[in-house]
Amino acid sequence: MKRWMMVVMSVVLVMAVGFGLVAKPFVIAFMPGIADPFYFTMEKGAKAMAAQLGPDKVQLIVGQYPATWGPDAQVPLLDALMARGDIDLLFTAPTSTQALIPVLKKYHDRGIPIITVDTYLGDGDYTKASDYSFPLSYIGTDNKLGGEVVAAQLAVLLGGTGKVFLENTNPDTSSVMDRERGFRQGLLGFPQMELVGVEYCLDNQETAQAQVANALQLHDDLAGVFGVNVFSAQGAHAAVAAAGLSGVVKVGTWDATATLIEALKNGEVDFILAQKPGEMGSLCVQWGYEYLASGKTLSVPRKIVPGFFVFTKDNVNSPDSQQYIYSK
Amino acid sequence: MVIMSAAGEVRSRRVLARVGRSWALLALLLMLLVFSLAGKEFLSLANYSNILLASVTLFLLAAGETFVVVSGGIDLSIGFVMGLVCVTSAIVMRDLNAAGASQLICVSAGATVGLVLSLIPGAINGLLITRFRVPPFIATLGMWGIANGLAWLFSGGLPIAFLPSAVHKIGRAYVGYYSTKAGFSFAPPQLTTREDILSVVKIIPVPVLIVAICLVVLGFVLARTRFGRHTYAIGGKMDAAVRAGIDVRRHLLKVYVLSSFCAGCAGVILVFLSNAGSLTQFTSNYELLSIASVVIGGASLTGGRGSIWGTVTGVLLIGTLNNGLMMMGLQIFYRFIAIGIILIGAVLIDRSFPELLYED
Amino acid sequence: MMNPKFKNVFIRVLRRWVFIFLGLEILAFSLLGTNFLSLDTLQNILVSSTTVLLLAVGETFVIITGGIDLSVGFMVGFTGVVCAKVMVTLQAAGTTQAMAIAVGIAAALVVGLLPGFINGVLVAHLKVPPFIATFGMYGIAYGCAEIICNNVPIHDLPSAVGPIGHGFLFFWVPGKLFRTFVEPSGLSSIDLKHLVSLVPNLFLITVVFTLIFGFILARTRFGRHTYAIGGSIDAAERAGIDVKRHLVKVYMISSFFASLAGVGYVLRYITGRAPAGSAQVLDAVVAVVIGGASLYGGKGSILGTFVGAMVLATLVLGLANLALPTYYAYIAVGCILIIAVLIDQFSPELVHKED
Amino acid sequence: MEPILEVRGITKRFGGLVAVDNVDMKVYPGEVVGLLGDNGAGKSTLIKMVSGVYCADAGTIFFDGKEVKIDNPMQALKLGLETIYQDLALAENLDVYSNIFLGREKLKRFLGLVKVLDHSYMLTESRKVLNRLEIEVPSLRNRIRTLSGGQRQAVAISRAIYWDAKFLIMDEPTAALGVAEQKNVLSLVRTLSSQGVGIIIISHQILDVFSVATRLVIMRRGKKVAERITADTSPDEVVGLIVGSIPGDVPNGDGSDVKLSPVGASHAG
Repeated sequence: MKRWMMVVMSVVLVMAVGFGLVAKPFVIAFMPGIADPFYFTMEKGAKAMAAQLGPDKVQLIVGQYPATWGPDAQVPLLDALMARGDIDLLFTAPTSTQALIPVLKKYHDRGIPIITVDTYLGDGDYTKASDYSFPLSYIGTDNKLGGEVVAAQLAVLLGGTGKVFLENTNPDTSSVMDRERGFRQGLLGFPQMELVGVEYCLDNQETAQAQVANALQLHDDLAGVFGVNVFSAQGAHAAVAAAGLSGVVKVGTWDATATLIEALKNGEVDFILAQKPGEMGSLCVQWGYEYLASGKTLSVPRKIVPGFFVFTKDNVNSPDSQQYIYSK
Repeated sequence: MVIMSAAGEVRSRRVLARVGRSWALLALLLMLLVFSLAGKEFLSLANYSNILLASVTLFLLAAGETFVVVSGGIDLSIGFVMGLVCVTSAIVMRDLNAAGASQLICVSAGATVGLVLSLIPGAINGLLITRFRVPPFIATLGMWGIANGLAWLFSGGLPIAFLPSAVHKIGRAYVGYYSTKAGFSFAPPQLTTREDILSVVKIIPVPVLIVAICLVVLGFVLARTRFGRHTYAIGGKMDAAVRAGIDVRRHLLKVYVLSSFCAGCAGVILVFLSNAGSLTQFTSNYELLSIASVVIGGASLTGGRGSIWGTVTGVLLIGTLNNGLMMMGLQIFYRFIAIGIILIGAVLIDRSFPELLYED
Repeated sequence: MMNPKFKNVFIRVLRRWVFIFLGLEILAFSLLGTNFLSLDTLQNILVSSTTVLLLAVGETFVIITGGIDLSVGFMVGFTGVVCAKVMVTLQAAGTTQAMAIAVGIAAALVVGLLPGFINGVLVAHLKVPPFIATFGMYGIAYGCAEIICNNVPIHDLPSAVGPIGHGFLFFWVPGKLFRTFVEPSGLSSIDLKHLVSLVPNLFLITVVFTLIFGFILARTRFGRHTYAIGGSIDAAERAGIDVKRHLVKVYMISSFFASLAGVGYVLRYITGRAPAGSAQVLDAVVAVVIGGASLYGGKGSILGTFVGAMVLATLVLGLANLALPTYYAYIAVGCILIIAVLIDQFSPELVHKED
Repeated sequence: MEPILEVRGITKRFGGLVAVDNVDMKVYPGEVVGLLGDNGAGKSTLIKMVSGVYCADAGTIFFDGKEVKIDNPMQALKLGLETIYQDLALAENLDVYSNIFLGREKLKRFLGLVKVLDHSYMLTESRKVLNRLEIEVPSLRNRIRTLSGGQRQAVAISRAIYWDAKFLIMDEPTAALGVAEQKNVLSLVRTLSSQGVGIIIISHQILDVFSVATRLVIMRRGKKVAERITADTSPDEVVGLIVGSIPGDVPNGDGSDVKLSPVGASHAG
C-alpha cells in the first residue's frame, strides 16, 4: 500500500516537472547591433523559427535597437535586457570586437550561453583558447570573402579590366572594413583592374551620392562601383543613374533592400550580394534551442557561415530568391 | 581739409565694411579659383551641377532656418522633419501606386500629404515657443526626437521603395539636353556608348531649378515684403516690434511653420532625388550644418541679421569646400575640421569689421 | 484664494517635480517590467548614465552662464582616442601597465583642457556666440580624433584597463567573502551566481567629481559668480567680477568633464573610438534642462542635473527592459523635455514673506 | 582742500564717434555734483570710465589726491568708488543679500579646508544696512526678480552704501520710482553727503538735481560746455545750456579753461 502510494507520488512528481518544463519555454534574447534593415530581417528570421518551434518551447525577446553603431549605444541596452533575469540564451551582434568581451563574459559566467551573430569577438576564431573563446558559436557572413566575391563578379561583368571605385560607409565598423579588405584582395587577381578611390559616407545616403558623383567626375572612364552597405549602395546607384550612366558603369552592391532590388529590376544596379540575415537569425534560435533542450551538452559548431545569395537581373524575379530580400 | 578727410574716411570704412559683409562670397570665389587651378576636373559644368545637386536639401533647410535665425530663434527639428516628410510622402506614393492610381495622382498626392504634414511640427514648435514661452532650442529639440520617432514608426526603419516611375524620372531630369549627336531635346537622349553619354551637355537639373525658384521666392519674402521686415524687427528688438503693433506671437508662429515647411519641401525633393523614402540618420547633423550655413552667410544668432542671399553663399561655400577637398583626395574627416575652422573664422571676420552705418 | 502656506508647499513640490517624476518612472517600470527593481538594473542605470552625467555636469556650468557647449560630444571621442593612443604607444615602448594607464589618463585630461580654453577665449574675449564657437570645435575635435586614430578603433589596450572599467568597489558573496576593489578570482560557478558587486568604479569616479563640482557651484564664490554672470553679465562685470576669465574657466570645466567621460569610455569599452559620445551631447543638454536649468542662463543645479540624467537613463533602460520598439524612446524623450520646460515656465517664483 | 575725485582731459571714442571729448571735472568730499546733459551727451560714458566699465582712451583720473588707473570695476570698488546704474545692474536670478555682496562675497572655511560662502553673515549684515536706511523688502531671501522697481533701487543703493563708499555715482537714481520713494532717495543722498561722501548724480529730472546738488556740470555732444554753482543759476539757464540754445563756456571744446576756474570748493563741506 505504502509502496503503491510512493509510485503514484513519483509519477505525479515527474509529470509535474514535465508539465513545468512544457509550460515554461526557453527564453532566447536577441540584441541587434544597430537599427537597420539587415538586423530587422534577422529578427524576422529568428521570429519565424521561434514560431515554428512553438511558443511552448521558445520565447524570443528582442532588445531595443541601438540608434548608432558602437558599444556605447549597445552595451547599456544589452545590460538592461539581461537584467530582466529571465534569459536562458543570448545571441547578439557585438559592435566592438574588444569592448564586448568583458560584458558578454560576465553573462557567460552567470551561465547564459552566448552566440555572436554577424560580428564577432576578437578575431572570431572561437576554437583556439583565448579570453574571447567563450561564445557557443559565431554565425555570420564572411565579410572578407564577400568582398572577394563582389570583386570577382565585377570583374566578370567588366571583362577583367577597368577602373573601379569603392563607396564605403565608416572605417570605424569592422564588418565593412572586412568587405573593403576582401574587395582589395579580390581585385589582386585581376591585374587589369584598378581601384581608383575609396570614400566614406558615414551612413548618409546623400553624402554617398555626392561622393560617387564626384568620382564619376574625376574619372570619366570609371567602369564599376561597389557600395558596401545599404546607405553607400543606395547613394552609389542614385549617382550613377542620375549621371545617365546606368548600364555603362556597373554597380555592385551589398545588402538586398527593396530599394536596391527595385533598382536591379530597373537595370540601375547590376548585381546585389545579399547576406542571409533571416537564415542567421533562424539558425541562432534553432541551435540555441537545441543546445538548451539538450541540457547544454550538445556540441554546436563554433562557426557557421550561411553564405551569400547573389541577385542578378536573371534571378531577381524567381520565387526562390524572394526570401533573401530584406524586410521586416 | 578736415571735412574732406572725414568723408574719405567714411568712404574707406564703408568699402571695408562692404568687404567684411560679403567676405563669404569672396571666400567662395577664391575657393573656386584655387580648386579650379588645383584639380583639372573641378572646372566643369558637370561638376558645378554636382555641387548644386549635392546641396539641394541643405539649400532649403538653411533657407527656412534663415527666417528663424533672423527672428532670433533656432530650429533644431528640421533635419528629422525632413526625414519624416520624406518617409510619409514615399509611403503615400508607394501605396497609391500599388493600388493602381495614375502616376500624376500618386506623385501629387504624395507630395501634398508630405507638405501638409510638414506644417504640423512647425505649428507645434511655434505654439510652444510663442504661447508657452518654451525656449526655441528646447521646443525644437523635443520635436527633433518626436519627428524622428514618428518617422521610424511609419517606415519601420526600412527605406520605402517601389515608388511610381515618374518619381525618379523627375528627380533625375534636367531642363534640357544638348549633344552634337542628338541635338537639343527636353527629354534625355537615348544613348548607349559612354562617349556619347558623356558628351551630352545637361542644362540645369530640375531639382536645382525647383530649389532655385523656392530660394528666389523666400529671398523676396525676407527682403522685400512686410513679413520679412517684421521678421527682422522681431529679431532686432522684440519689445520694439511689440510696441510697433506687430502681432509677434502670430508672426513667430508663421516663421516656425515656414521653417518646417521648407524642411518638408526638402523631404519631398529628397524622395525624387533618391527615388526612396529614407529616414534621417542620427549622424547626419542637418540642423547643425544648416545653422552653420546661415551663420557663415552673415546672420547673427542673436537675431535681426541675415539674408537668403548670404545663406545661399554659405551653403555653396560648404558644398564647394566638400567637393573641392574630395577632388583633391582629402578624406571626409579633414572636411569636418575645415568646416569647423571656417565657421569660427566666419564669425571672427564678421566681428572684426565695422558696422555699416550708412546704407545708400 | 489659496492658503498661502499650502501655496508655498505646492510651489516647493512643483519645483521638485523631477524627483517625483523619477519616482513614478521607477514605480511604473517596476510594475510593468521584468525584474526591473533589482540591484543589477539599478547599477546598470548608474553606470550607463555616467557619460551623459559627466557631460551634463560640465554643461550645467556653461548653461548657467547662459551659454552652451556642443563640442563636448566629440570631445569624448577626441580625448578617448588620445588616452587610448598614449596607452598603446607606451605599452609598445615597454613601460609598465600602471605607468601606461596613468600617463594615458593624465594625457587625455590635460589635452582635454585645450579645446575648452579655445572655446572660452572665443566666447569671452572674441565674442563668438557659444553655439558657433563650440560647434566649430565639435567639427575640429572630431576630425582631429579621426586623424589620430587613423579612422579605426584603437584596440589592444593594457589588459588592466578592462578590470578597472568594469570593476566595483565592493564584492560580496553572502556568508563567504567580502572584498574591496579586487574581484575575487577562482570562484566556483555557484559562488559566481551569488556574487554581489556593489558600487561600480565608473560611477564612483563620476560621483566624486560630481560632488566636488556640485559643491563648487552651490557653496563657493566661483559658483555664485557663475550664477551672477548668467543672471546679468553687466551686473557681474560692474560688481567687479572678471567675467572673461571666469567664462574661460567655465568652458574649461566643461571640456574637462568631457575628457573625464572620454577616459571613462576607454576604461569601460577598452577601445578608443572617434565618434564616441557624439550621440550624447544633446542628451546632456536635455538632462540639464530636465534638471531645472534655463537655457537663458542663471538657473540650474548639479543635483537637478543628476536627477535629470537619472530620469533619462531610467527611461531608456526601462523601455529596453520592456523590449518595446525603439522609436518609443525617441518620442518619449522629446515629450519629457518639452513637459519639463512647460512645468518650469508655469511654476511661480517662491516668494518669502518673512525671514 | 583736495578734491576726492578729479578727471583731466578724459576722452573716449567708439569707432569714429567721440563719446567723451577731453573733459575735466572735480568733486570735493561731501559735495554733490549734478551731471546734466541731453541723451547721448556722454554722461553715462564719462561715469563708466570713472567706475572702470570702460577704459579711457586719453586723460587721467585722480582719486584722493593720487593718480589712479581704473581698468576694471573691481579696482574702482577697491578704491571706495561705488556706482548705482540706471539699469541697476542686479543679477535678477539671485536673492537680495547675494546681490548686496556680489563680487565681494563673505567667505568662511568649510571643515577648515575650503572657502565657502558665509550665508548667515551676509544675511545679518544685509539686514543691518537695510534697517539703517529704513528700506523695506519682504525678505532678503527673495530673488530680485520678484521685487518691485523701488525695492530693486533700494537694494542697489544699500549695496553701494554697505561698502563704506567714499564716493558714489548715481545714474538716474529716481527715474523708476514713485513720488514717495524719490523723496527717500534724495534724503538719502543728503545724509550721505553730510557724512563726507562725494557724490555725482545724473538725472533728467532737473528739479531733483537742484534740490540736492551744490554744483552742476553740463555736457553736450561729449564735451563739457559749462559748470555752475547751483545757487547762482536757474533751471531755465541749465536747460538752455543742455539743449544748446544758450552758448556754453567752451563752444567748440578747444580745451580752453578760461571760464572753468575752480568753483565750488568754498561751497563744499
